[in-house]
Amino acid sequence: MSEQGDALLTHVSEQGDALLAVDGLAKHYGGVRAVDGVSFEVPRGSLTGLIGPNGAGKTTVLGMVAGAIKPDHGSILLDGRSIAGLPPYRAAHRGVIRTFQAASVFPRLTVMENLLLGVPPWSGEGISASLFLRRKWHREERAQLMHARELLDRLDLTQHADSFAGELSGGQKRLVELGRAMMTKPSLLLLDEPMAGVSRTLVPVIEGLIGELREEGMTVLLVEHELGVVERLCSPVIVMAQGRVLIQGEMAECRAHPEVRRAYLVG
Amino acid sequence: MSAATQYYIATIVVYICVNVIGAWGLDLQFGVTGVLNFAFILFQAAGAYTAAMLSLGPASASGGFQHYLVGFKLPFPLPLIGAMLVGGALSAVIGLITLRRLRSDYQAMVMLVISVVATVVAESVVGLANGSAGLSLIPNPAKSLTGLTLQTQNWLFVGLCVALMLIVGVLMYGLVYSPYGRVLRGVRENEAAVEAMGRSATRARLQVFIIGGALAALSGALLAQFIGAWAPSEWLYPETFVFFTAVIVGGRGSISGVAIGAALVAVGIQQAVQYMPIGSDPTLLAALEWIITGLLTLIFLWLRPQGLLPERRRRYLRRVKTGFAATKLQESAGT
Amino acid sequence: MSVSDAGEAPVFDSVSAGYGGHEVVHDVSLAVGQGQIACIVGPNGAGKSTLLRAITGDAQFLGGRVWLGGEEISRIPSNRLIKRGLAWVPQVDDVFTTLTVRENLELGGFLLPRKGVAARVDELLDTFPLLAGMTSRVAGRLSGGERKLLAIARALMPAPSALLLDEPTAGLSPEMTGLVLQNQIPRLSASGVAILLVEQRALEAIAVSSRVHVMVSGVIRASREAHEVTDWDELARVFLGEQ
Amino acid sequence: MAVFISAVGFGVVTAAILAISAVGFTLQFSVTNVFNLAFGSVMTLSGFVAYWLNHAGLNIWVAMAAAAVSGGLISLAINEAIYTPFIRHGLNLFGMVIVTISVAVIFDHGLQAAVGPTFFSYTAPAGKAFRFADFVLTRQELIIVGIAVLLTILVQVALQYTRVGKAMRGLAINASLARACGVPTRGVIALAWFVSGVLAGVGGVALFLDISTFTATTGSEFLIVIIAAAVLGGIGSPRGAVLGALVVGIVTEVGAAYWNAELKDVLAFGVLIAVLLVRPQGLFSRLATERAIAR
Repeated sequence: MSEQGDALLTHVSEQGDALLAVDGLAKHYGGVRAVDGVSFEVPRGSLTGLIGPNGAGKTTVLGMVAGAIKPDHGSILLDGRSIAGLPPYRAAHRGVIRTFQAASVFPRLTVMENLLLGVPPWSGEGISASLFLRRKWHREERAQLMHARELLDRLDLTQHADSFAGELSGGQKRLVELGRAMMTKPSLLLLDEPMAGVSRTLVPVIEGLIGELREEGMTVLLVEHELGVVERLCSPVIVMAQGRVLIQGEMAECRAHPEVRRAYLVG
Repeated sequence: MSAATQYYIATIVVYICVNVIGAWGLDLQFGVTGVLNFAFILFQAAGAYTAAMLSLGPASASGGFQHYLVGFKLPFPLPLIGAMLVGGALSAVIGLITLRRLRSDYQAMVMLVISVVATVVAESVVGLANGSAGLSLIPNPAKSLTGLTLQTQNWLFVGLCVALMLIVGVLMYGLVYSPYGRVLRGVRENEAAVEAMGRSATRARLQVFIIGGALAALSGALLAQFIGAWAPSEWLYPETFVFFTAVIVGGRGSISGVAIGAALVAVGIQQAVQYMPIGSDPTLLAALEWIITGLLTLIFLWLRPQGLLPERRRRYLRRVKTGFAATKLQESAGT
Repeated sequence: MSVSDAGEAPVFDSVSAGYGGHEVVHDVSLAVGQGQIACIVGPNGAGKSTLLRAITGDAQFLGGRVWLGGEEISRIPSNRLIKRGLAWVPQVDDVFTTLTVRENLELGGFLLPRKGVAARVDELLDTFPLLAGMTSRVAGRLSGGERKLLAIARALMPAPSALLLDEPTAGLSPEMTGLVLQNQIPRLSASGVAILLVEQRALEAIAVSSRVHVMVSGVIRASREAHEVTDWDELARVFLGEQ
Repeated sequence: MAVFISAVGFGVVTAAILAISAVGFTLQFSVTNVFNLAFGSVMTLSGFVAYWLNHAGLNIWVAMAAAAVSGGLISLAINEAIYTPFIRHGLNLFGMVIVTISVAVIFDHGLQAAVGPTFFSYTAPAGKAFRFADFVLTRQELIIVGIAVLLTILVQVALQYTRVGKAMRGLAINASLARACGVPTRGVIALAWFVSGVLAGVGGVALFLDISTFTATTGSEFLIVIIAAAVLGGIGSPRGAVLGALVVGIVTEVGAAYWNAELKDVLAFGVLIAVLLVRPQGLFSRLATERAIAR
């Protein structure tokens, strides 16, 4: 790790409570500065909100943290270790798990299988292990199945366990996606507009679920445009506009802040 | 049974085994993982040539009537094993180039081109594998056993093919019905999500590319040993299409379905055409086989894209329901 | 609100719209007067763009009717809308990137009589002098603001009676936003085009509009004359999700 | 030097034939997004139409014109009867590739069943030989080059300057915006299929004249080289297809002159694969970078 990285590491450990520390993150597309020097921290065990008007660069930030987008500049430290530029699957190995803006399930896999793909890669996934250690992975899978079953009960999806995920409604797909992410027991969960495309009856269900995750101590970074939801769930809240961070604080503070009001009304 | 009938039946069984093994290789790539390999037949050819060169002995010993590279006279399982290794290695090279560097739409085109290039190279570089005349007198391992009748030797080879097909089948079940197989199907369904869940889609694609290539090579090796000859006309690029049809008709991702599809399409159509009352003009018969293959693909894609025996839905609910109670009991007893 | 009131201009009568059968916009009714600008403002994800996209066939039309010039235009194929006088500028993919500026305009005038195209292109280049100097430049190479002006000019080629603008200032610099919103759009409406403007930059949009509709969660929360909207705090509260 | 120049001369003829077909292939692909592997079959079928007319006593160039029309009609018919229904049926890009291969296989072998496996050739004298520096071209070859130049320029001019040509380019890059301009997309797509078929027809007859004997599968065998030229130029760009054809044509003939005539295709494909590894969007394409071909 570079000297700069070490310096940041000490900085972070002094603070002691930031799980994710993003510093000077930037991404340009052609001449457009989608993200233009963003720095913020996500405290361990917090449900941090990331909000801002359209085109503020929230999803791009999320993509960079998850490894789907390579940043042009800046550092991303998870627990003091750099994850910037890792491919998505390597970021996932470090415990950074994301959901997508459009619910992203495996349509021709059953709901249960969708959840099982959330289990961190285990021994049964090697070619030789899948052939020669069937007993071993069967045993492991049994335990995972129990865990998945509990989650399905919690998500009220048990009766759909053997349905193809592609057959479900938009909101149920969202629940499957969330359940899959929960199966991984992530150290940092990135949620990108988890209420988008969800019917009005399921919105409170998902809100409740995310609230429970916070109660259980999971660290979550939530991008959401329904600010009522953000107010009820998130603390702190980071406000972005035009590729930059405007302010970080409690929702009520952010809302009262004239710059935030301006950003929302002026764009 | 007359000797001719016996030979006929043996031939059919060998052809079925060979095509089923090959179709499984393609199914692992296309049906299970969603990799479109339009150069598939190339790997079958690689296996056939390798098996031939590893058993024919040095080219110089043949009195110069055929020219080819290397040339060993290895005993029984080694030519087959060598064929699979070469098929897998060639897949690794081509896979590394195409699967990693190119967008998926170009992958298909480049594979097609590679397949054609390979045929042209094999035809024109005579020193490689005897040019367009191809290799002949490829030894059949069963026929090297002395003191047996020709028919017994034939049946021995049939037994070998059936045994190998069964072994490959068991391995296919092992791979596909496992957490590994689930990852492969995940790559087919949603690459971004599979990566977000911590699995490398490129790695999975490359792996099935190599395994599929090795299976294609095995099928080619057996075929070459059975016929005793192998030439570029056996593996023109449209032949890949026959395997695609077998997989589509049988049922993408379904192991038993694809076996049935391979038997029906790769062997069944040919046999059916033989018995049609349209004379025995070999061109007409071959043309008819192709037409039926093409029509069958269109009909299945339209009416039954999931195939004759669709991929089985993996059901867990009942297992979990019963198992759940039992485990709970154990847990509470343990603590 | 009745159909006859609006004359030539578009009228939305309890329109519902969404994607994949899932309703995002519920029961929206509004009208745009001839030669006027109506704007729909509201926070992210309120369904503003979905409403426009339902008419242009990019989202699903799930209920209600849309009228233009006394004729119903809901559910007609999108390539016939321009024949009825309705033009639109999408938020993204708003120009033909590999075509030149002139070709973009010419294609915008696809339905004009052949002889009239060149003259109409010249007219629009007069209206948008910024574009006049770059007629042979490829549209994909324009800056964001130039590109948006081209998109608007392209939509105006067949002299439509109504124009739908979907967030025309998204991604533009403040100067270009000023040029588009305060300069060009009012001039267009003065020439008699009815404009329905969807904007996130609420303040600037309201400043140029005659009527304002505030949309939240897929429904129109309030409809006012623009000059009546003075309580910015109230608006900010709506945008920032306070109840 | 003399060898080189005469090889370039052959290369130009090959490039001319390739260019006609490659422009047709790439034009249709960029407008409709169907990777049509039955293009070679359209070439062959129209080539046979010309053959029958030619042997009925018609001049080969008149027969070529007839082949052009029939190529256009066959192409249009395949799209209307098979491809469009399959797309409406919800088949994706790769499913469509399999459909087009099926169609190619059915057509080629259907034709083969009808005409047999024999070789055919037109009755058309190669004509007087003309000498340019070190390369010699027959009258026939000159006419083919002329037709190729004429047709590719015609296509280019039509795309550049006519109303429908602009609509076609607009449709290829942004279909929804083209509809917003009032472009009747169905009609323009049908036209693209027709034009592509016309070029396939002319390209097929030119090819068969050049190689002098052909069978029921010659068009499909040659298709890979056409695809190589189109992909090399950057698929979706007619101008790129012409340049790609020139590169492929000249590289193959020069390679054949100096190296091994049998291996000339290998050389062309080698160039293609090398280019794709360095520049996956092709040499000259603007379009391919702007537009995701796969969905």
